[in-house]
Amino acid sequence: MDQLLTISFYGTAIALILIGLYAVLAKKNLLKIVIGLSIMDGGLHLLFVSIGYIKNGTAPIFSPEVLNTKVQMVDPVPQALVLTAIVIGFAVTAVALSLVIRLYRHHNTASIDEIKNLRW
Amino acid sequence: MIKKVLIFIFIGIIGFYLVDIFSQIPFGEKRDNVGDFYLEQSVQTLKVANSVTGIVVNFRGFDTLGEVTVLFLAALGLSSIMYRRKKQGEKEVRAKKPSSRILQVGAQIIFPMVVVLGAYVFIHGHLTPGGGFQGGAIIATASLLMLITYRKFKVNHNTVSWIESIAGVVFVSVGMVGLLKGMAFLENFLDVGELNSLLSGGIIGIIYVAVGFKVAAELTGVIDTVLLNNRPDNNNENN
Amino acid sequence: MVISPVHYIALPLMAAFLIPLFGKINKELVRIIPGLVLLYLSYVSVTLMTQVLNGPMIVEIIAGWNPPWGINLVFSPFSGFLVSMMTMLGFLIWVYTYNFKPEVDYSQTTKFYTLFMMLITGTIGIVLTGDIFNLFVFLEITAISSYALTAFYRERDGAEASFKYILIGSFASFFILLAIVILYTQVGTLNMADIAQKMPAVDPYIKGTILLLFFIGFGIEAEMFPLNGWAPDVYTQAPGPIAAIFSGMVVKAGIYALIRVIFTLFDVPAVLNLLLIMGLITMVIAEVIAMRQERIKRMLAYSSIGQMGLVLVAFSIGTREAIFAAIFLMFNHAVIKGLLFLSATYLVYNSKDKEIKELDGMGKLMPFTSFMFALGAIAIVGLPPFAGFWSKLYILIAAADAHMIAVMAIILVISVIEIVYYFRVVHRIYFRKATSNTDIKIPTYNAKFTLLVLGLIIVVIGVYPDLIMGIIDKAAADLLDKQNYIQSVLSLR
Amino acid sequence: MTWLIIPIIILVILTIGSAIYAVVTKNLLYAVVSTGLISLGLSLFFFILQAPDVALTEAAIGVALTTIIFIITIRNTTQYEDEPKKEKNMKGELSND
Repeated sequence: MDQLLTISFYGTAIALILIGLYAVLAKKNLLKIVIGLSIMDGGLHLLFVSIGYIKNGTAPIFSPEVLNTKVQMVDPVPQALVLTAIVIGFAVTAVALSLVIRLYRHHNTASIDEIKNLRW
Repeated sequence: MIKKVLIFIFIGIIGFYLVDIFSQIPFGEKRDNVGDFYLEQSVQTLKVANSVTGIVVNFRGFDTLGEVTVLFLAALGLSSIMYRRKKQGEKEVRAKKPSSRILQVGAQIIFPMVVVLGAYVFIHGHLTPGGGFQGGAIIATASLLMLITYRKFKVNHNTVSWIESIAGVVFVSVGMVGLLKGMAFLENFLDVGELNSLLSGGIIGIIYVAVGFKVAAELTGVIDTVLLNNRPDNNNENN
Repeated sequence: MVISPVHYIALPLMAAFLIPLFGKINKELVRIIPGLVLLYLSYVSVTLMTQVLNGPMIVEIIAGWNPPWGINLVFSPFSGFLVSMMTMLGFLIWVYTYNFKPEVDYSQTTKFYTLFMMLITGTIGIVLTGDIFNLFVFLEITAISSYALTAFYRERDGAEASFKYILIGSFASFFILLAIVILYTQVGTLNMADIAQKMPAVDPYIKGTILLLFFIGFGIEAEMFPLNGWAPDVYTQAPGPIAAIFSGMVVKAGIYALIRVIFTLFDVPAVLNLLLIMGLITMVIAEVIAMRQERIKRMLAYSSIGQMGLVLVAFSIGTREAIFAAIFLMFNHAVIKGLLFLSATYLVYNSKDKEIKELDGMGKLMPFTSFMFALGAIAIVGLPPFAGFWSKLYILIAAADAHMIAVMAIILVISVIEIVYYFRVVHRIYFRKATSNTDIKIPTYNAKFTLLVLGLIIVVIGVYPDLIMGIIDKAAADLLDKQNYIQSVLSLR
Repeated sequence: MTWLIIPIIILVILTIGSAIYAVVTKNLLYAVVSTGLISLGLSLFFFILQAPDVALTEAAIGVALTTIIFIITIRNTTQYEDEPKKEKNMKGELSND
C-alpha cells in the first residue's frame, strides 16, 4: 500500500521529468522544446511537494477547528518554495515563448534545424 | 538515429539515478527539519493561520521579493523582446470579427465575480489557502477574459505601470521601515493581532495585498503584450 | 540609516520599480537613476569593505529571524571583495552606456537600463546571499535579465542566442533545484552555514549526487566545458556593454556559487580533482578554438571561457596561494576583459559582421580606442608590467608549490596560444593599411572616460600589485576558513 | 489516504498519459492542451498532498495563464510540428525582420 503511494507520487514526478527531458532533447520544434521544459518543471515541483508530505498529515493551516488539537501537519517549507518555483517557471516560459514568436517572424519556421545562423 | 540512441541512454542514466536516490528517501515520513519551527512560530509569534503564507511573506520574505522581481523582469523583458517600432499611421490591429453574444454577456457577468474572487484570495492569504500570487493570477485571468471577448477592450498601460510601480514600492518600503526602525529588513513592526482574524499577521497583509496588485498588473501586462503582437508580420523592418 | 548589505538589493529594486514613474517626470532620469544607484552602492562597498577588513564578517539578517530559519546576507572579505568589484565595474560600465546608442527610443531605453541594473543586482545577490534557495532566486533574476538583454537588438541574431541560453539555463536551474530538493530531505535546512555544519552526517552516495548536480548547474553558469555552448553566441549577439557585464560579473557570480558550494557546503576533497580536469579541458579547448575565430567578439568570448578554465584550475589546486591567485585572476579578468569588450565594441561599432579583418589600420583611425584594446590584449596574456602578469605568475608559483608540473606546462603553452591570437589582432590594428571603408564611430567622452579608468587600473595594479593583494589575501583566507563562516552565521542564534 | 488510492491511480494515468501525448502528437494545439491537463493533474496531486496553496497557484498559473500564452504563441507561429519552412511571405518578399 505504502509502496504503491510512493510509486505513484515519486514515480509520476520522475516520469514527468524524463518525458520532458526527452521532448527537450529529441524534438526539433521550438514550441515542443518549451513544452518539454514546462513538463520537466512540473515534475520537479511534484517531487518537491512530495518530499514534504507526512503520512496522515493535514494542510499546514491553523484553522479554528485544528488549532487546539494536536494534529500532525505536513512540512510547509517545500510548499512555500514550490510556490516561488512555479512563478519563476512561468516567467521563464513566457520569455522563451516570446523568443519563439520572434524567431518565427524572422525565419518563418519554428524548427531548430532551419534556424542556424549561429551554430547549435 | 545514433542521436536518438544517445538521448535514450542519457535519459536512462538520469532516470536510474533519480529512482535510485529517491528510493532511499522514504515517502510520507516525518523528518527533522526547519518546518517545525516555522509551524510553531507562525502561530505563536506571527499569529498567521496559514503557515505557508507565513513562510512565503515573513520567514522567507526575501525570496518573495525576488520572485516578484523575476515576474517584473519577465514582463519587462517580454515587452523588450516583442517590441516593434510603430510605423507612421500604423494602428494596432486586432481580429475584426466580434465575439459571440453569449461570450459577451457571460464575460460581463463573470468578470466582476472573478475579480472579487481574486481580491478575496489575496486579502485572506494569511487565513485560507491562497495569497498574492494566486489572487493576482486570478485577476489577470479576468482581464484576459475581457481581452479576448471585447476586441476594443484595451489595457491602459499607464494605469498598469502605476499599479505595478506603487505596489512594488510599497513592498520594498514596508521592508525598509523595519530597517529605519533599527530592526531587520522586512521584519514585522506592526501589531500581530489575533489568530484567525482578518487583521492578523502584521505586515503580512500589507505585503500580500501589494504582491496581489503587482502580480495582477504584471501578468496582465504579459498577456497584453503577447496578444497585441498577434497579427501576421510581413513587414521588413530594421531598427 | 545605518549602511548595511541589504542596501545592495533593496535600493536597486526600489529604483527599478520607480523608473517608469521617474520617466514621466523627465525622460533623462531613466538613464541617470541606475547610475546614481550604482554610485551609491560603490560607496556602500567602500564603507563595508573597510569595516570587514578590520573586523569580523558582517552577517545581515532579513525579516528578523536568526539563521537557520531566516534568510541572511553574508558580507565576508571574499564575497565583499567580489561585490565591490561588481558595483564599481557596474558603475563604470553605466558611464560607458550613457549615450551608447542614442537612436534607441525611449521605451526601449527604459527597459534596457532597468534590466541592466537588475542584471547587476542579481549577480550581487548570488554572491551575498547565505541561503541556498535564495541563491536560486537571484540566479533566476540574473538569468531572466540576461535572456532579455541578449535579444535586445532586433537586427542581430540575438533571439537565437537567447533561446539557446534559455535552453541551457533552464537545465542549470533544473539541476540546481533538484539538488536543493534532495539536499532538503537530507539536512532539513536551507541555510548554507547550517548545511555545511550538518553535511558530514549525510550518506556519501547521496552527498556525491547532490554535489554533482550543483556542479553541473553552476558549471553551466561558470562556462565550464562542455556546458558552455551558450556563451560565445550570447557574447557575440548581446550589446557590447552587456557582454562586458557577462564576462565581468555573471560568470564570476557563477564561479563564486560553484566555489562556495564546493569549499564551504561540502566536505568532499575528491571533487577538486574533477574541477582540475574540467578546468584544464575547458581552458585548452576554448583557447584552441579562440585561435580560429574570425569574429572579434567570438574570439574574446572563447578567450573569456579559457580564462575561466584557468580560474577553475587555480581554485582546484586548493592551497591558499592558489586560491589567492585565482581570486586575483578573477579581478584582473573582470577589469581587462571589460576593457577589451568595451573597446572592441567601438572598434567594430558600425560593422555588420564584426570580423577581425575589418580592424585593419584602426590604429590610425581610432588611436585612443586601439591603444586601449592593445593595452588590454597585452595585459590579458600576462606580459609584465600589467595586472595580468601577476595573477598568472602566482598561479604558476602555486602550481609549482603543489608539484603540478604538467599543469604548469599546460598553462605556459596556453599562454603562448593566447599571445598568438591576441597579437594577430593587435598586428592587424597597427601594421596593416586600412582597407575597409566602414565608417568609424569615435567613442563618446564618457565611454573614453570608462576605457581610460579601466586602463589605469590595469597599469596601476601592474606596477603596484600590493595595492590590492592585501585584500585578496584576506579574501582567500576567508574562503578557506569554513569554521569561521559557520560560526559567524550560526552564532547569532 | 487509503480510500484515495483509486483516484490517485486515475490521476497518475491521466497525468503521464497527457504528458506522453503532449510529446508525441504532431498538432501543437493538442500538445498545449495536454500540457494544461498535466497542470490540472498536478494541481490535484498537490491537493491530495495537503498543499492547497500550491494547488491554487498551479491551477491559476499552470492551467490558465501558461496555456493561454502557449495558445497565443501558436496563433502567432505554426500549429503543426513538422510544418516546412515558408520561404517567402504573402507579399513575395523575403522577410528579414
